[in-house]
Amino acid sequence: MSKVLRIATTWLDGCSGCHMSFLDLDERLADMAPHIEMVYGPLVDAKVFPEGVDVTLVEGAVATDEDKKKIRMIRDRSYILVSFGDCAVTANVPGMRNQFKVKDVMKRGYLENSSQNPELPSIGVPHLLDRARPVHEFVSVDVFLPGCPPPTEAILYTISELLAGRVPDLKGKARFGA
Amino acid sequence: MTLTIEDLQNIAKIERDRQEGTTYQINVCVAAGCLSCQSGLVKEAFDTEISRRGLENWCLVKGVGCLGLCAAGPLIQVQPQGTYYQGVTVNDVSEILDSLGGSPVARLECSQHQAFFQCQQKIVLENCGKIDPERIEDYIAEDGYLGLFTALRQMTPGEVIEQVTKSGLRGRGGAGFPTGLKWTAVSKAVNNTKFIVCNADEGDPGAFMDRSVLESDPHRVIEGMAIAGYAVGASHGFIYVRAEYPLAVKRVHTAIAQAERLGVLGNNIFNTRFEFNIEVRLGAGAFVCGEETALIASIEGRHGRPRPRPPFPAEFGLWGFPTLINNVETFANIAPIIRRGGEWFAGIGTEKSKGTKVFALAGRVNNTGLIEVPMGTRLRDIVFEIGGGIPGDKRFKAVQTGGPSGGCIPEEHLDMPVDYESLAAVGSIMGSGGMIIMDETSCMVDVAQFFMEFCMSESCGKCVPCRVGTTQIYHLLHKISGGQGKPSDIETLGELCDLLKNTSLCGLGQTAPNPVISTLKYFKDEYKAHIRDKNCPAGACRMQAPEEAL
Amino acid sequence: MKKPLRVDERSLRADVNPVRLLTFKIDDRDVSARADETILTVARQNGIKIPTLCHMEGLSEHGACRLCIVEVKGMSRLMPSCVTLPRQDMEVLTKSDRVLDYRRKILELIFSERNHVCSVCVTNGHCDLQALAVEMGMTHVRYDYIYPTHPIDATHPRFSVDHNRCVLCLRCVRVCDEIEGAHTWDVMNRGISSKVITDLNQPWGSSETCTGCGKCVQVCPTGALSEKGKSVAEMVKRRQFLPYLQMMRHRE
Amino acid sequence: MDEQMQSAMKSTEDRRWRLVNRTMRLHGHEPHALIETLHAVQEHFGFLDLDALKYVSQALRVPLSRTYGVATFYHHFTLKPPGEHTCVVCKGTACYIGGASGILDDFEKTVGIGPGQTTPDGKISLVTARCLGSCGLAPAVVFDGEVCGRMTSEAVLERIRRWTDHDPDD
Amino acid sequence: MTQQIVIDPITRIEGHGKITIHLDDEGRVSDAQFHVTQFRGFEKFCEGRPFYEMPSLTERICGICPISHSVASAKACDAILGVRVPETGAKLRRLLTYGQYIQSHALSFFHLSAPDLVLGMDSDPAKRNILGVLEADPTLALDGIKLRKIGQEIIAGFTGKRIHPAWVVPGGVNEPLAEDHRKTMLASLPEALEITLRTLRWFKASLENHREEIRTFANFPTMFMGLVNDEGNLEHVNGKLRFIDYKGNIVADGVEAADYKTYIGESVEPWSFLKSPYYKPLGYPDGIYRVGPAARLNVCNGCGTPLADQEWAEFRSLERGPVMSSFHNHYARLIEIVYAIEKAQELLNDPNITSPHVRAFAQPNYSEGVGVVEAPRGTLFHHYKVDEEGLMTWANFIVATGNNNLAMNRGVLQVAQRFINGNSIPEGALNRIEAVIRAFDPCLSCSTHAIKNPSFPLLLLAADGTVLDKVRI
Repeated sequence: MSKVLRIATTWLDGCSGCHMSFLDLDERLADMAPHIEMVYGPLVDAKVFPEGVDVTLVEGAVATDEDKKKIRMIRDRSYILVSFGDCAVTANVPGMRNQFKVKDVMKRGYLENSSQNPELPSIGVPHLLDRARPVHEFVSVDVFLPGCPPPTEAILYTISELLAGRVPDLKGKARFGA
Repeated sequence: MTLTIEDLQNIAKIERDRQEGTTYQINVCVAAGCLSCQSGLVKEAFDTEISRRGLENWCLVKGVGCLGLCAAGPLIQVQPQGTYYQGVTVNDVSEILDSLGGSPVARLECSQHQAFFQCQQKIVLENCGKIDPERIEDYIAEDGYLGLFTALRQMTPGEVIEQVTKSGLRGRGGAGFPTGLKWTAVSKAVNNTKFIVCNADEGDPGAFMDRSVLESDPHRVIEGMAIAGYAVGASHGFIYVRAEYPLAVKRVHTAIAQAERLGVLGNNIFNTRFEFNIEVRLGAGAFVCGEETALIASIEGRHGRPRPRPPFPAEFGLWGFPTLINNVETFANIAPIIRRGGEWFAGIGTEKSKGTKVFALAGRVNNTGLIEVPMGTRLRDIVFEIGGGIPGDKRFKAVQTGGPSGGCIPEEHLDMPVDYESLAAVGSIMGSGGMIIMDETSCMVDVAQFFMEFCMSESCGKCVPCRVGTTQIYHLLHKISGGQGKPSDIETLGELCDLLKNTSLCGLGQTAPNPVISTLKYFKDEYKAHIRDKNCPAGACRMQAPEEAL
Repeated sequence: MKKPLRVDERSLRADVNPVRLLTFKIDDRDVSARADETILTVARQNGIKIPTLCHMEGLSEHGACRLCIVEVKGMSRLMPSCVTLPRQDMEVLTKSDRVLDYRRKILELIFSERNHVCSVCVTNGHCDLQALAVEMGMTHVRYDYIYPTHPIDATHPRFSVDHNRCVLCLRCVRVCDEIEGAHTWDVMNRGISSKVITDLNQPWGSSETCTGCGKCVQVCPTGALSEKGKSVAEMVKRRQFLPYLQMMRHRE
Repeated sequence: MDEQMQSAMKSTEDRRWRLVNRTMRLHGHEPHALIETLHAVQEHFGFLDLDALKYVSQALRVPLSRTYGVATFYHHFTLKPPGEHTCVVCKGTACYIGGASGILDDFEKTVGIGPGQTTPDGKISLVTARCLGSCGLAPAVVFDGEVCGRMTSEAVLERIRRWTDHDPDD
Repeated sequence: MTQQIVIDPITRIEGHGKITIHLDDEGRVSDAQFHVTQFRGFEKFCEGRPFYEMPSLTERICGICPISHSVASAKACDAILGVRVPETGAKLRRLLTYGQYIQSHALSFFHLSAPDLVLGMDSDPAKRNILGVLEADPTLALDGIKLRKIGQEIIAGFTGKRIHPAWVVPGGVNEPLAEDHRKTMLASLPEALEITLRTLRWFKASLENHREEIRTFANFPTMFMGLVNDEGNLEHVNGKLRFIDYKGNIVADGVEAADYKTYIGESVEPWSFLKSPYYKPLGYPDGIYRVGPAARLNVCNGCGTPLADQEWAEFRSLERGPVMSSFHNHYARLIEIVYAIEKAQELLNDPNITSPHVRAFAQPNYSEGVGVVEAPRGTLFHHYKVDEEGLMTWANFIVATGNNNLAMNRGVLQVAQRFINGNSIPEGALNRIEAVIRAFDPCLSCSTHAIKNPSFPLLLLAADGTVLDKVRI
């Protein structure tokens, strides 16, 4: 553990549960603090995804054109990209809309289930892709950390391995759905 | 009633006399290809015109099986000169009759005549275009059922198998398994009940050899099956034929009825204790039923889903009984082998591939149709001599053999001999004999996609690699041909193909990737052009808008 | 034509002599077997793990999931151990890189075929498929998900079938035919459109042949067949009845 | 439907059922006659309806689900009544190379139905065939049983137009 | 010419959102919009699923308050079954909910807002996060981590899983509470209480430093909504809806969940995936109301536990009527943690809590059901319709954050008008604009029509889109 690991986390189409599982490191988070620098993420105030990030954990599926742009940018700026949780790895629950047409999904939300101004949001909001898809269908991914959410222990293992300069092998350490 | 050799010879003599009694004979092709070009009407017109002119004793009109050159239908052949006329219509009838005895009608004469008809050597198709498929007498006149007689009366079952083994004949259905070995296995199986199955479920898109044989010379297949029945100890046979071939089905039914009437099927055939019956079973549109175990399931009235082998049908086949399954063309070779001896047959072809092979020539070639050449004929000769080359000044690109299980062979291999081993060496297979010629306007990615779509929808769905793998490969090809592919897709394609080949349950899945593997091998640049440049070099694929490169 | 015998498919291997004993090698270990025992059986007898999905002790072999493939020295193609009988001196490898790699790819294909959302599945935590992914170290699916549209049939008063989670192992079809004797289940269509059905592809609840015994539900490896009213992760399958029924039927 | 009534009707009332029954009798009402029987039903009725499947199942002692499975496994069988006219486009290799997919595309664009579908008015069904074996005549199309070779989109659509235009008087 | 400022993403909130601020010719703030930019479509894709899967499925709406979703969902399912949840089952759902309140409020207060409160609104943005707090005030930061852990452990104590447990089911819960878990939980609560009371003291003492924020963080009159129990006291799991006006008068009370549509309408604004609910009798947008911690303390007659009641009384004495500034959500949050701990203690000491009767079984008996709970961020509605077989045919969700959408938009405007002036933007002003959102603690992932959090620069844009100023943080 010679150098400080520059870590970013982000989420696309997810529920933040994976991030919560990360926070479930509890006090171990404080122990880890001297060895890591959180350069970007929902818990810190950086507005720009920095260049040269050592490790980025991505939660959530790619569901919109903005997600797509973002994940490509993140891939370019990250040395190791971790698909963090089932939504990123398999599209999971966000992918459940894939059996329906985007149009019908939007219609239910904004036309059928509203009593005032039924219209489809269109200003300043991203464009939904036909299907919510796993991250690795868009960019190459180095580490897959499945789970809904991934168990805290698996997260700890992943980060410890990365701190030790190894690419973690999660085979058998995490499973879909749990 | 039992038939004797004298009866047989008598029938043959009467028939030969009938045919030789007339000065001229006009053979009109009434196989499916020409029939769809109204050859039936042409034959009627000849009949009408001849009876109007009262020439019945001078000129005989005969509906015959396939003359081979389907592209030029309706075809007729005038004997004894052997003149071929192409594209004959009802209006040409009088003119042709007028020309008899004089010089041929030049404008109708087959221009492809020379090479197409003369470069071939016919065993399986020897009677095609010669005999009336709906008359057993015609067949007998051409030494029909002589093979069966020889086998039953002059040979032991073991000797029959020995001849077949000696001939070096290999299964014509695709894989090329030595026929003699298969027969031996079934004959050795200990069981009082055994079955013979003729696989006429010709499912390869682009192949119509079996259909032509059944339409043009059905008795040859029946005879082959009966000989096989004698050799292995089976008394019941099934012909499993595609329902999509109604004419073939009809002619097979007719032939079976005639054979039964004459006593070459039934009990005590040729005064022996051998009995043999044949039933026709209709396929219902499932390519996978070409696979032996699936075919068996289908005859048993179930889904045509293959089961793991071993046990092989030779030990555990139809209803659990030892079963011999051969392809139409394989059975069609049997009678000549028995009549003329295995050594004669072994003298034709190459060291490991004996005899001849029938091919259905189609695609971008001038002479599409049915041909039969000795094993080992150069591919280039087939395409450019017999096939007459590529129409319209286009450049040859590839030839696809073996249907959906086969591969695409590029120009660099055109000089190879056509036999089982050589084809396998370049990544294709002999298959049942479909041969599709492609020119520069054919896109190889598109062709691979076409075959994969076929395999995907023909997959029975039993094993995972085939069911899902073909679908995934198809989706990848679809993406690539639509300009939506990514560079890593080529690698993924290769991996999936390898997976299917090595882990699928049956031959369909194991060979389904062949068109992709061979096009990837020889035409990788075309794939790359689709992916990198979003461009189809052959101009065949429609590129989608480049918005969503998923 | 002679009336064909009714053939029990389970006795397929009438062509081998069950009394004969032979020896061969699995993963470099010498093992002995009866000639009619499959490689899978022998491997398990010797404590060698081979993953399976369509295989189910007490039902006929289907040989379709291909997860139990093994490498046999001298053969290029891989063999499904559940239906392959050993031969004298055969050398079988159950864990070669090649075998493991193919198995994982096959498992990925299974995951890509339907809509397996483990996190919200009734069998989450008790699912054969999910467990296989862990066992085989499959952390993601490289192939594009197909996302077919499949409905749920909840017309049966006690059970429901969710085709989104079906892997077409046909355990339900086999248990219903071979053990219950009802043959309510079968498969319609073919290839990727294959789907398990009850009777004439009619709602399960309207099936005339279903006895409601629930054996199909219990043998189903995933959440495709489940008991109604079970919430996420609550469906635990009970399969002890199968060897028991087998035993009771074969007692003399 | 009451079973006895059903079988009574099927054995006597309709000549077509008598032909189907004959097929079954010919095979001794053995389960293995299923496919042959389904062929007979489809030949005489044009398609397989659920009542027929049920009847055949009972007569041959085949489980209902297997009958349905077999009927849907084989592409030759259809469970929907066909249109008045049927157009079969061959999608064999030779026909594909010869432009069959273009014909299908144009058909779908103009007539509005894809393979396996029937126009809403029940007039025209479009079907694809794997290979008609008429590879020499590629691309081949079958109009109500009549095989036509070397077809183009225009020629096919012209035939279809004749069906739609003429039919009110037929 | 008008100009626009876009803050994208809003950081330290739970989800994806951005803010657009419109400036007029003089550089004064004329309008502001709060965009929620994530959408997952739960309302549609639940269709066809068996309703008994819904509690665990809808849990995946949010990883922070999954329990609220599973309980709201289970209550809607209870209504479809038409059963009364066994007493212990109901108590266990309640206990689980309090566990979630402890962890979720702790997250909001310590992990997300403490950086502003401890380090200051204008402090160095690079340090303005939980790790920065850890350096500046390790005790407080560790307190937060510990408190959140205790809450999470209560959840895990039931289910073995802290996030997305599959434990709340239609008709109750799926397993009784084990005795050893009861003891462990009980043992952890005194420390939690100690932490909370310590933090509460600190917070009250520091209120002085935030006078400007209190004055401007959505400090305007609106209605408030929240659940109250039969006594009119604070309620999070059961109870009925109460609406009060800005003066504190009750305008509707005892409203059953099933009647929510009579009182609440939902409107769509084209700039956001988050819908804007409103009080129907007053129409849109006049029917603006607020929910959440402060709103709950505003609508109730008291808490019903000794320590929390004491704090409640002090809280309510801040103003004569309802407490208007949404800044005080932070305050209310701490009081609710006290309440949650007290209630949890009470429940855990209940001898009945380990009873095995935790679930009622039934077939679906009704085709429709509504479930409502108070999620940490406010009132949460699940409304389902099912077919005869119990497959979902339709769903509607009103999430806690949605209820506050109108107020958040107006709050943003209020803060922007106070702190932004002219063409240059002080970073601290922008942080305050985000902080007002943080005060609401929107759970944007919650939104079936939800918010996100990507990071891009804050731009001052001309109407034509040209960049006038760029704030790099």
